[in-house]
Amino acid sequence: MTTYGTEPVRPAVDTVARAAETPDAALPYAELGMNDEEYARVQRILGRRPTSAELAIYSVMWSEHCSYKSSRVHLRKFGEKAPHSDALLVGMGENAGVVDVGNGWAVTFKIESHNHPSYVEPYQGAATGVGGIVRDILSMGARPVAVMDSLRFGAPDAPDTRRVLDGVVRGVGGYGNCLGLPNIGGEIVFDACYGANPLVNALCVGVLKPEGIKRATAPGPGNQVILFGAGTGPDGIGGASVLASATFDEASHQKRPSVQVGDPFMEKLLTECCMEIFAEDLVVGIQDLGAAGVSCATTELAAAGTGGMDVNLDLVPLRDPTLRPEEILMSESQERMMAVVEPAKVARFLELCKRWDVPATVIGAVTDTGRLRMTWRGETIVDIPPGTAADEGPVYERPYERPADLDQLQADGPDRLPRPSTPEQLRDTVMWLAGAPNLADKSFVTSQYDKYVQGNTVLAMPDDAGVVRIGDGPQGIAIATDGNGRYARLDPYAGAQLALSEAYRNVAATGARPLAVTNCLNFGSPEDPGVMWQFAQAVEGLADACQTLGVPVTGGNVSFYNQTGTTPINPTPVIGVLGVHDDVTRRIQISFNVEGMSLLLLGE
Amino acid sequence: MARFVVEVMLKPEILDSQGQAVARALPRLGFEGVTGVRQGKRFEIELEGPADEAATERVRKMAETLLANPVIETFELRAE
Amino acid sequence: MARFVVEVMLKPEILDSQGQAVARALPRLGFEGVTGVRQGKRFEIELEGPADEAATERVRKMAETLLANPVIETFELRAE
Amino acid sequence: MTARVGVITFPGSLDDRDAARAVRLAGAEPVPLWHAATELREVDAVILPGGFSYGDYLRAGAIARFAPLMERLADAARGGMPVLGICNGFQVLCESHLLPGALTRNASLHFVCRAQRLRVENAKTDWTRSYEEGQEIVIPIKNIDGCFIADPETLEELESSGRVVARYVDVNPNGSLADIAGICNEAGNVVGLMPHPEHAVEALTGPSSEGLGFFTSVVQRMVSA
Ligand SMILES: Nc1ncnc2c1ncn2[C@@H]1O[C@H](COP(=O)(O)OP(=O)(O)O)[C@@H](O)[C@H]1O
Repeated sequence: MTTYGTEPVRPAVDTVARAAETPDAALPYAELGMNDEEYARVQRILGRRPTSAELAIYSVMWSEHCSYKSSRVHLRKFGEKAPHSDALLVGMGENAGVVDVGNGWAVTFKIESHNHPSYVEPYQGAATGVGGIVRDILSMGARPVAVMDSLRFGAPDAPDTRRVLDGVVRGVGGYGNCLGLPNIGGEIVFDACYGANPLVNALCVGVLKPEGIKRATAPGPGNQVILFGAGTGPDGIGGASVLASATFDEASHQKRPSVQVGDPFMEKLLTECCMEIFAEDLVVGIQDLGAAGVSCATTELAAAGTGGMDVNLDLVPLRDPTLRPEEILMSESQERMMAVVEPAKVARFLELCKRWDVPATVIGAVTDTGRLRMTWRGETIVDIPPGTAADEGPVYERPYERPADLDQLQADGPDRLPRPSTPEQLRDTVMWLAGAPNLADKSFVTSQYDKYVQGNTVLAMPDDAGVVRIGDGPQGIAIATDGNGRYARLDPYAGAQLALSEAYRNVAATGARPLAVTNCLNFGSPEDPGVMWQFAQAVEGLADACQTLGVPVTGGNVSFYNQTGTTPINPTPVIGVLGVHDDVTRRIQISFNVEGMSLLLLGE
Repeated sequence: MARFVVEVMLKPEILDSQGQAVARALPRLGFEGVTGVRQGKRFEIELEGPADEAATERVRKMAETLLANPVIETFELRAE
Repeated sequence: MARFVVEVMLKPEILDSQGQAVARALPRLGFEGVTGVRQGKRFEIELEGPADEAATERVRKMAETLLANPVIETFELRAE
Repeated sequence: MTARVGVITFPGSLDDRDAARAVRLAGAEPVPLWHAATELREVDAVILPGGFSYGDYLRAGAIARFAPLMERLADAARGGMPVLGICNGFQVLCESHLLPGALTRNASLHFVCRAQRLRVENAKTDWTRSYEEGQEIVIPIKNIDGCFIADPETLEELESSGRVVARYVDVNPNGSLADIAGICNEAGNVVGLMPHPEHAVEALTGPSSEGLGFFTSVVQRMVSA
């Protein structure tokens, strides 16, 4: 059949062959957030210029968000100073760390940020933040059992705070409630420094049997690569590099970047479907699709496995048939996972997906070529060593320097403040404190979160830590998150330690034994030496304190570029501590609920 | 009195999970041949005064600031 | 291909808490003179085949059985 | 013989395992039922659990109502089988017209989760006979579409025939007409309840264990039947 001009005119596909023939063709690497040196590195790795699809992969995988290029040299301290722990089954470097809590149970937990998206579109930003961390936990082989959220907003009376707070809280609740995950705690802090940079850090905890741990790896040539969950659409394209890694300025707000939209119902189906897939031991590797979507999942799985993978991008189910391969690779559509399945088990895998109404498609296979190859419309458009994108991104030793204003700030101590001296003034001070938004009752937020679902919540708001029962009990776990940007601004080393010790105390105060630490490090631009100094100090402080307390860091997340213009937020390390209860019936509540008990004050 | 209708729909590139849920349910109820469902919102707004240019402008402003979320939605408006 | 729009509104006697919330928010945003807001749903439905009588009938059935709850809602439908 | 109480899982059901736990604690045998099945597996009673079936997209309960199993359930319910719809289950029962009225968006437009005081108004239904009429209990409520509405005739009919099963006390959390938290059909075998008794079956994890009565009620009925 001949068609005359009915086909939309589309730019030709940039194939590997074409890239070799046209070494000088210009690609928009700068717009994708890549600098000249990084681009030159890609060319050296490939021995030619990258195709546009390959550039898409490298640009997202080497973004700050995915590659940790500015933080990596510092984060190593967590490993170097990690105290020995027999309980640690999976440490840093996987989707989430796993700790053995005894009696045949293991627990995995992690906290992650979704700050910038939550400012642009608070509901969806927060919702997809919860969705993302839940899939991280799911991909470890665990059943997610609870979530927490640590939030920072601008001044309570600032005009934009209402929009952001309302949307974020609805988003956290809307997604978590629909997923059936009890929200067992978190924080809400107001401070003008977060006005245009709200922080939305979401934590998820899951429970599994140690023998059921899953990993993000694609071993075994011939094994099938299955993409399952939601279809791929134009969500957050470029988000990983534009939204999460670029300084938030007026221009990017104007651009209204395409945001990710969540579908918690699909994630619930995905969860139950995964539970049945895991129970029948149907996967050899699994990875969630978060920022950098298919690029991230394919390169990471391949790099951690036999090393090669062939993918046919035409097979990726699309919500929007006009998507280009580069867009398919960068799409951040939510509620997707990628599994590696032995050929003999594929039929059963697809059957379980069907039972749960979860679309699933075989899109490729593991190879032993050492190359990640992708085709589209019959042409090879990607041919790279996957490790170079997944693990060998640039590493920067960014310059750092103690902020010049710090001495002055530290000198401005509390002794300069007036002290209440009369009973009247004392009364006023107490009333003022009780009414301060940062101390006031937070139930207008927490009442929007389901804390009862799953029937295992032993403690939640307003207790110091959330406690959930695991298995049929009496065993359980306790988790608390804490962070104080004002302390950290004055002294990031001590501030990180204070955050850790607060979370540690909160967990211990319920009667639990603290076991492991996760953290979300929210900072300004790493290109600002003052911010970089704050970051280095905070990491050092946290690593030292973990060593002293004997609890390892099992995972976490770094969020940079939280700043407006050149003004960064207060450095805000948010620390989560996990503890274990041998018998949750012996948990301690914050309320004085038995008459006649003595009240003791410990410490100085 | 002026009466306006504002119709708010998700931008076409934004995932419409509600519309999709309806689309998936229809064949199960015996309705075949449905190729797409999008779900949006509809507002009926009554204003004092005539349905003139100025009123239309005011409703447009309301739609922009409150009724629609310009990040993910578009709207259309008309006097009834 | 046939394209239909189904508009579902709460019956007038049913409390429309979403519409009321909008009505209450508008004066706070500086929009005075709004005397009423009702919020409903709008569906855009695409069907295979022509937009004939039979298609209209099918969409009407969809609206009656699924898209609207006759206990609290009414609907209108039209081909586009 | 222990009573067999079915718990239906729809896509998006959340409190199905909790309902099963409550059934077990009440001394009965929970039987999982799959929405797409066509058999009720010889159960003596059925619970439609809470959650967000089909994401509560369109309207809460609107899509779940058409599940294959619902047809069987409707027949069984009309035949006198005890059926309890909790939260989303209540919404499904209203959408199926097994119970009158509808559940709409909370007046506050917010999701609300709280320990809620209720008064049991009718202690004669299959699901409330373990309680005394007028007894007050505290059990969790957690929903965003929990505002019960009905036209004036239906409301009058519910009130005059004693079909309001439970009412909110102290606070009306969602704006429900006449503080209605739960209703039943004429025969008293089909009950819909917005709050969650299955989350108040152990003092350790709930605000009380006062929800257990709903589950012991149906067991009692089986024994006495
Ligand atoms: N602040 C941190 N502390 C400890 N580990 C971290 C930190 N930030 C990142 N990590 C670890 O680095 C790895 C990569 O993180 P991330 O990119 O967030 O995972 P994912 O690929 O799931 O998005 C993870 O194992 C994570 O736990």
